[in-house]
Amino acid sequence: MTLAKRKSKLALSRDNRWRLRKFVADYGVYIALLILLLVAALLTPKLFAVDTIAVVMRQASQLGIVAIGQTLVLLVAGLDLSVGGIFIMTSVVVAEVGNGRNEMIAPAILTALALGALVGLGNGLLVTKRRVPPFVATLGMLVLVKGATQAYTRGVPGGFVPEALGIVNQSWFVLSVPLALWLGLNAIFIFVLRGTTYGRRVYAVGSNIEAARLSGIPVDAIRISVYVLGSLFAVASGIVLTGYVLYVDRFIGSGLDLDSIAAAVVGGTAFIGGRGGLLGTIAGVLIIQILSTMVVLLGLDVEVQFIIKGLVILGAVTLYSVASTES
Amino acid sequence: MNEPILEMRGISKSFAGVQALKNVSFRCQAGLVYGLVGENGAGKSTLMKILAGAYKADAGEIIYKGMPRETASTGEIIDSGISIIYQELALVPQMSVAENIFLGREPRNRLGILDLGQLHARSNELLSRLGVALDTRLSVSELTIAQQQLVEIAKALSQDADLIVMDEPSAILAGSELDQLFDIIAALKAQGVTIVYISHRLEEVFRIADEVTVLKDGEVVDSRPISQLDRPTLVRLMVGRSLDEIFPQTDHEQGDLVLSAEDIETDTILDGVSLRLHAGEILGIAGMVGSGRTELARALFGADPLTHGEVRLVGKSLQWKTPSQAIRAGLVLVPEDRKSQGLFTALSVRINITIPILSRLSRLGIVRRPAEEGVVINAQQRLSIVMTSPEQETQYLSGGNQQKVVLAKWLETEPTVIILDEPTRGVDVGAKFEIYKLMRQLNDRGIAIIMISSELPEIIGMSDRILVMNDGRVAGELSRENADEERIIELATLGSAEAQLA
Amino acid sequence: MTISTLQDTTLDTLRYGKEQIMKKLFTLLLAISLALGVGAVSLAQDDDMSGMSFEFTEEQIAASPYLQSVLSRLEQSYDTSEFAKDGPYRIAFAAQGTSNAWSALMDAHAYWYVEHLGEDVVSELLYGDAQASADVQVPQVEDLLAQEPDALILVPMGAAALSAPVERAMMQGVPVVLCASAVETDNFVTEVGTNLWVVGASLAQYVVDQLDGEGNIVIMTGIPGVTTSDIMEEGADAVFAANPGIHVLDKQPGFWSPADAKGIMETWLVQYGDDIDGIWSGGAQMSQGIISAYLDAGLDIPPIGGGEWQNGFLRLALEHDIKYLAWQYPNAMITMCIDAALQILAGEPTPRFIDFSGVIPNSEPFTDVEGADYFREDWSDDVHGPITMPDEKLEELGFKVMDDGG
Amino acid sequence: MNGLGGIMGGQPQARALFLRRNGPIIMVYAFILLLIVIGATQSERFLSERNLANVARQSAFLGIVALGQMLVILTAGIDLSVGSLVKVSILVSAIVMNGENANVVPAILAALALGVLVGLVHGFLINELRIAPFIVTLASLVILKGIGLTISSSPVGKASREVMMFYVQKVGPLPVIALMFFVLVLLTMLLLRYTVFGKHLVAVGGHVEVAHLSGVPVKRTRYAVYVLCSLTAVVTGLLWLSRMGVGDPAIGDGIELQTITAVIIGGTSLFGGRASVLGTLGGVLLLGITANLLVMLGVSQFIQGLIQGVIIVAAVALYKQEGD
Repeated sequence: MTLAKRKSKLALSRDNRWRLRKFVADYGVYIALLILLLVAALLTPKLFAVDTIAVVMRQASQLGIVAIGQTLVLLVAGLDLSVGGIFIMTSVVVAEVGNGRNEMIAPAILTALALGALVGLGNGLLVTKRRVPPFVATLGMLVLVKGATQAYTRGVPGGFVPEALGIVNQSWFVLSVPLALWLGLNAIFIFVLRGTTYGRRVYAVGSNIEAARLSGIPVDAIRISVYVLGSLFAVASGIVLTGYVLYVDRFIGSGLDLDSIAAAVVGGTAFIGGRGGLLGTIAGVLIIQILSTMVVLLGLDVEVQFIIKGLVILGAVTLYSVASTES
Repeated sequence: MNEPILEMRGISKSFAGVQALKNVSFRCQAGLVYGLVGENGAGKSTLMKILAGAYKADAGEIIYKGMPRETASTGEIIDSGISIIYQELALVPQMSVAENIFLGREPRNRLGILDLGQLHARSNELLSRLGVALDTRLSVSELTIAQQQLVEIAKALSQDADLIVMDEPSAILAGSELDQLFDIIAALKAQGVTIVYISHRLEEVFRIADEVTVLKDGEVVDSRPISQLDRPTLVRLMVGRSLDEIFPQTDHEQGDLVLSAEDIETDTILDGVSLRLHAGEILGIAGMVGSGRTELARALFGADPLTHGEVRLVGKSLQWKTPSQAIRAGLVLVPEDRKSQGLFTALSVRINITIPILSRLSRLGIVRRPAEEGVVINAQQRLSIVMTSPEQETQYLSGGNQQKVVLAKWLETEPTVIILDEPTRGVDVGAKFEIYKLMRQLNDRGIAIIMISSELPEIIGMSDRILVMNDGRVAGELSRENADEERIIELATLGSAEAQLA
Repeated sequence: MTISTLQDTTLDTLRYGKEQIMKKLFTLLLAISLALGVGAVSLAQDDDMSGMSFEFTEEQIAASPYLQSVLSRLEQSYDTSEFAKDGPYRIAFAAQGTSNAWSALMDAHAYWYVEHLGEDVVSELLYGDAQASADVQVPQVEDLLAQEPDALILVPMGAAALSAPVERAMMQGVPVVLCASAVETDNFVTEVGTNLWVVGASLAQYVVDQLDGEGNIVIMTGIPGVTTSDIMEEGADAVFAANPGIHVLDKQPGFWSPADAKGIMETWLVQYGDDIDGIWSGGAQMSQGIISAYLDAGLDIPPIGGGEWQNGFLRLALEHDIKYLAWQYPNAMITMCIDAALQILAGEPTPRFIDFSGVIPNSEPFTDVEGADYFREDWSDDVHGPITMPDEKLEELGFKVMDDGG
Repeated sequence: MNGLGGIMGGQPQARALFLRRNGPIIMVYAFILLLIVIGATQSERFLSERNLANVARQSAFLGIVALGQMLVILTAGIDLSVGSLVKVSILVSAIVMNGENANVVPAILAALALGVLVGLVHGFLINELRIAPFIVTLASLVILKGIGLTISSSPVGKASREVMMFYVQKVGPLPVIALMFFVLVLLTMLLLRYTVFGKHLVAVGGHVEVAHLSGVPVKRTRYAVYVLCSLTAVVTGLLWLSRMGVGDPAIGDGIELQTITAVIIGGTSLFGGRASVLGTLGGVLLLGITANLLVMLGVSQFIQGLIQGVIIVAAVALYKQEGD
């Protein structure tokens, strides 16, 4: 009798703990987003105009798409710093292959995706086969990709971005092409992560690589595939960005690499892998984007944005850290 | 009566809602050897970690040398004269032997600079007191496990401790090394040093202890002088039942040969191991840590590639190179270290259990949720896993339930052979008993089991046959009838050739 | 040699198609060797070279150290006899480097011009690629100086960061020609560029004129902290401050990036919408982003003070009939920098400030009225005019000349 | 030292172990040698005293921070904020100094105080709030950059004449700044080999749990190492001030990645517990000589980035890393 009673009591306290932890992990970032929106309602009501929402969502999509890939890579306890190089490479490829001709858009995109996959493969092989820490492997690839793009273009990307790529700037009220793409990719990959064997394996590899190996999961193949996916999402973001500016830009997407990590981390994806997911990242992306829009709406200096962004990252991880720390 | 050097009163401690220690009191007098015994998970190590300052007790007080001890850092506690030799070796692999021995208390010269001459001289002196010849400049990662254990002991000696806690030092020491250890303990005792000796090898306890304290399920069951105890009494105190009650017996017939390994070798320590396993049989594998037991399991499972020999799963007669091939062929491994190799602690029970059988539960790569939930409910009932929901993360389950989740995960693959590496480590007695029952049930269904264990009663109680490993080789095979602890230890420490000579 | 050697030569290459290039190359070489003196011929009929002329007030000069420096240096000459030596010369060129097309074209002009001058004039062009970063450029200048060049041409990536290296070069006896931007010290021989304060002010004046002195405007600056951007901003601020009818709604940096510029413009558009009557922009790439944001929003585009002769910008502006004033910052000014270095090494007195405006042909500001004359269908978007080297060099560099469109 | 050496195990694989441990260092120096041979044969000025002094001085700028970074990485940490901290310290010291020789000491003190403060904040967040060093210092990178630009987005302050002269001072043929760097290299070697603190760094990085149980003051060690790393950054900031004469916020971005690259190329493990001062010195020199040589040889600017990328990827890929 007493034993049973004690057991149920123990179970209850364990129960509360993991439920609290899970609540913070799953919804903490949404609470933060809600608070941010309340602050915005007081300071910048303009944020809630349909036009503003449309702009915020479209800009968020550019970050959001690459953040999907970054989240996947973080889930297997990785990191991808090479995305910045991929943006530039994509922009150059679209201009060089596309060369102003709309019928060349598809070949241009395919070329960019193929090259992106190659970069991802390089990242994955370095991390799995040579056991290079992801930070260093993807940093090396970043320098390499930038250098290769530079060598190929000899400093000057030739060609033109085909005008039809401007389709990504189309929108119907709030729904723009990038937003649709972002939401669509999120829907697909939320399902992939939750409902498919592949998704399970991604989490398993990130959560405990040795256990995953002993469970018969081809861990190297999973990790390589995730790096390839990460690069492909970077290409997708690069294409949206290129269509956005319709111009080859050497600095295209600068800052989005670190922002994508920040978005995932703020969204609750753990740096050590296996924990978090895309729902959190969506909120992380929105927080970062709304903050930068508010800075413009308030007419604040850009430097303030850096400080706020840093504090938001720290605040979010502190929350997760405190919530997950055992007694 | 003398003043006790140490008195721990009413110590309680819980982890994530699991009570590890309940109102435990423990006292020691100077210059005596105390045996602290109890099954795995009884709370011995937790108690000692509280003593070491590595954990903070939830309740209770510690009086050391007549003074109530306030919370202190591990360094201050070491300085106060308490040193602990941990069960999991507490050495920094990248540092040298000498640096490890004096880690945290490095000798310095007047300028505050590390005195390397002294560091090595004193280390050598300590090691020679242990009768060990070891280059103090070698880094610890280059030592064998037994050598590392000796370094640990040297480290404790270096601390000029008044109280030394040894947490299962004998688990990895063998023969002459063990005799040396007992000599050292005797010498220390003569110098007035108090020793707390944690072990579940009872003969050792009877050999050296003056007083024995028994912990069970986080509570002190009894504490009395060794002279008032005999073996059966002590066993009953530890486990609460007699051995016959713990290890369920069934009559089952040995079936056909299902698994055979011929002269297998890997890049690890394994050196030409052969074995045969029949349906419905439990083959126990005993041996010291580092004898190649775990490596054998990994080799059979395809986790480490074979460099020589072959493994055959009879009936399928195929060779595998990866765990996934082994799993598909019907052979699974429940690894030794649950947390680092078996469990996805951050993931839910549901995901943990279904990971190896996802392809069966999915169509076109999409998991069929109802089928999956069915599996989880089935597993929960079969193994009576205590959890609040299939979505609960496994890190919030108790050790026993975690182990059941790992077992459930592998049982769902419907294997013909299961390798269990230390299946009851860190599991409470109740869960242990359930695991034994489960093993018998599996046997009855014709499933063959290889069980690796450090716990000799478990090996002897459960196995139909016992292979004893030593230095990567099979040192001997014992049948159930002629197996006893002495015989196994002899084989495990001396190896077959020496054992025959002896 | 004087600083105005090559001016007449370039028109032809601009005006004629590539089929004529071989022939033109000869003409070109001939023209260069013959041409002396200033021949500022304009592509368009607009000969008004004073497009950027500007009347400053005393207060404005007093408030701007930059203006004081430029205005005084315009009248000074540097006695370069201490640097006189016989050629051929080894000239170090610390470039902005492989960062954008403007800079790549400047490098191309430099290599072409040195080749064109011949080995007996410049035996070696030592090159440093700063990747548009002061961090990279400071050590690079040291590397270049370690090779003991006869002169240093520097496109400074930071006015402050490069000041001390410039002083050290001068101390070492290496004359320094600053190209396209200034440093904080006065201890250099000469600067080739234009009065950026006036550029900023003229662009602002254009906006003011377009609005008849009344209206709301937004200001998009380049990169805060970069001299070119800061000085232009200073000029713009002075003009807008002098026109009380102009209300500045907001000012944000667009980092000379079309993407950043578009993002900010989108936010402005939802915030102010039709209230924006005019835009001041610190660069053509940002103007592209601004136009793009307007096009997406489907709003009418107000006059923009801040285009450049950049083919992509002109394409957009022509297509959408945008009113703008374009300023110019020709990468071909590097040829003047090399000329200046040669002049110094010849020991001839050298003006302390050399304005390319009116020296390099077609480098004057222009508006949408003349825009069509500058636009080149066969150039890719990235090309910044004017180009004074032959078209082949442009193609060699990888600027795809657009196909016929299939 | 003792006669017992190697009786029990360890010795047979000694050579293999030596190679495994020192392989990256040997490789880096072989690479440097190769570059020197190329430089000496292809450019008459590469081996000139002047250029060598130049390379040595430039190496100090990356090298000093790389030493701090290496110590942090040794404890299985990382410091991404050093670049931003260099930026802020340039601005702070330039403003305090304001061209006055009398203000040199206050300026140095202000910069050092800044370094200590930043290091303590890092230590606090990592120790007490248990946030991963990567995230802590990433946030700090962004925040410090913001603070730097808030202080001033355009050049401010001024170095005193003496401070500017410091940059060109020499002892014999060797620039003082290079000498300073080499002394720091030596001190770091001594620190790791002969001090208790050095051993504690290894212990914390090698096995933090063991270190804790052995009485190593883990938290204090972490505080100290992050403070040290921040101090190397502010010292580099002061050197930049001496180099430029003014506080320019344009400086500093990206230094963190260069230092990490140098440290990793030098064979230090990102997993902690193993570091090599000589290797880090090699990594710094390799990057420095490569940059110098690219300018010296007039290598086409278009392929410079590619060459650097290939060197980094090759260096990290050639040696299979431990851990996982």
